[in-house]
Amino acid sequence: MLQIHYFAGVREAMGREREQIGLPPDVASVAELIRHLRVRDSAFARMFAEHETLLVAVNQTVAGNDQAIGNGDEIAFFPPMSGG
Amino acid sequence: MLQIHYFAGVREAMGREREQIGLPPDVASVAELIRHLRVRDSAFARMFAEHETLLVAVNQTVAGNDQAIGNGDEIAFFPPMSGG
Amino acid sequence: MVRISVREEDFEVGGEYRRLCSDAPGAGAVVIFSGLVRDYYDPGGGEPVRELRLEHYPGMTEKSIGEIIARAESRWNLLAVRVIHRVGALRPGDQIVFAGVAAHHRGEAFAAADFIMDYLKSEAPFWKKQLTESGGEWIATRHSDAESLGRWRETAD
Amino acid sequence: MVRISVREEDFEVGGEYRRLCSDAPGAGAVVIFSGLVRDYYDPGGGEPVRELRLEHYPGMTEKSIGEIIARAESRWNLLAVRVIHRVGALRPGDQIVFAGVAAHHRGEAFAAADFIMDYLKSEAPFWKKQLTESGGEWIATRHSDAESLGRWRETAD
Repeated sequence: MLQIHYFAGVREAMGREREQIGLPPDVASVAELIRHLRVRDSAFARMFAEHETLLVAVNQTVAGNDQAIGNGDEIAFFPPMSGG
Repeated sequence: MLQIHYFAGVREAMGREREQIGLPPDVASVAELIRHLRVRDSAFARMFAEHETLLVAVNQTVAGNDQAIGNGDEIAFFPPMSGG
Repeated sequence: MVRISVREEDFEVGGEYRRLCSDAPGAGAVVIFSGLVRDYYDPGGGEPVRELRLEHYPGMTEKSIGEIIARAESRWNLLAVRVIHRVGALRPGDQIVFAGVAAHHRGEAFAAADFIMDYLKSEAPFWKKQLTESGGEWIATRHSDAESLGRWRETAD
Repeated sequence: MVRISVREEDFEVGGEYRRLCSDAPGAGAVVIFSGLVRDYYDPGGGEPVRELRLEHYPGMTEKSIGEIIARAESRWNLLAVRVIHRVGALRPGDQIVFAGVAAHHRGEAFAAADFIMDYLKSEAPFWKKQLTESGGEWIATRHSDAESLGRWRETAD
């Protein structure tokens, strides 16, 4: 299982805040999860095309494309932060 | 006339807060006033020897040795500031 | 002593200052930053802001603020730190973020408060959406914020 | 709006903050520095301070603080500035100096408050004498204060 969260403009583009998916057999890294979601889901593909800078967090820490992911992880997609 | 003020350690070494003196005929600059006071007054000479960094203000602005002074000016002697 | 809050509720600067002082006996310097919602933001085309909506990533938010403060504590000798970041719906003039640092000396307190605010703006998962007459728009990180971060990297992290 | 006070009376950070905000409608950032009397000072040989006596040069004090603030205003776009410096007899933990700056943006407010404090310590005519068990001693400018000033000179005055 993967918990996937979407925030801010990414949440709006996806039309949802979060979802749970079974860990796909061909997914062991952030890059592979992104590839999987772009193929599976036209909303994700469109959102990905629109967001020049898409950030990813794995278990609440910002991660690069090579970051390994596994069963039970919490993944989040969001645009650059703009706090303060 | 010159109004002369002393502050902090300089005030303590002089034993007074302020004094008024007639403008001496040989005094037209800060350096000349210091020379005059060192000769006139052993307290000033001792204070001057003890204070490696003595600051001078003419009319409430810190001034160098060359600064011209004249009748009616307010002169102050003090050590480096230590506010805040 | 480090205290972090992420909440809808407003803060009171005087009370937060007094708590920083009592958390840090012997402190010689307290620096406080308070951020207020502005009338307009960069991408809005000069249109006045009616409302600002602050979204965050619960859980990660507190964690990332804690990490930023820990990094500041490893660079400077700090006696107490307080960060409050509001979320939800805010209006121009409302208080949005508070960062307070108590330290022995002035230089440490200024540098740490400045550092914490710089990283808070770019590493803590908050997003601002401004609502104007003509709609809503997400506010991007300002170019000057990215530049500001560069100051700390030059001096080694 | 610039407000300067040199006085024996204490200050209340919360009230001063609220006044800065009302002096500066549209501000996005307020930075406040509050200085407190420490337990010991550099030349005191580690002996605890019983009392700090603040002497100043009435007339020149307000003038020099005004000049420091004017210099800050020529470098940064500031909306409101407040400086309070206490004089007379103070004890460890007492508030001694307040500097507050309101500006549109964070960077301006931090830089200006830091700048004002640096110059206040070295150009405004205040002198501190610490009284300890073994007597009284005038506190000299710290070496780090002189170094701190160098930061502003490098970037042209």
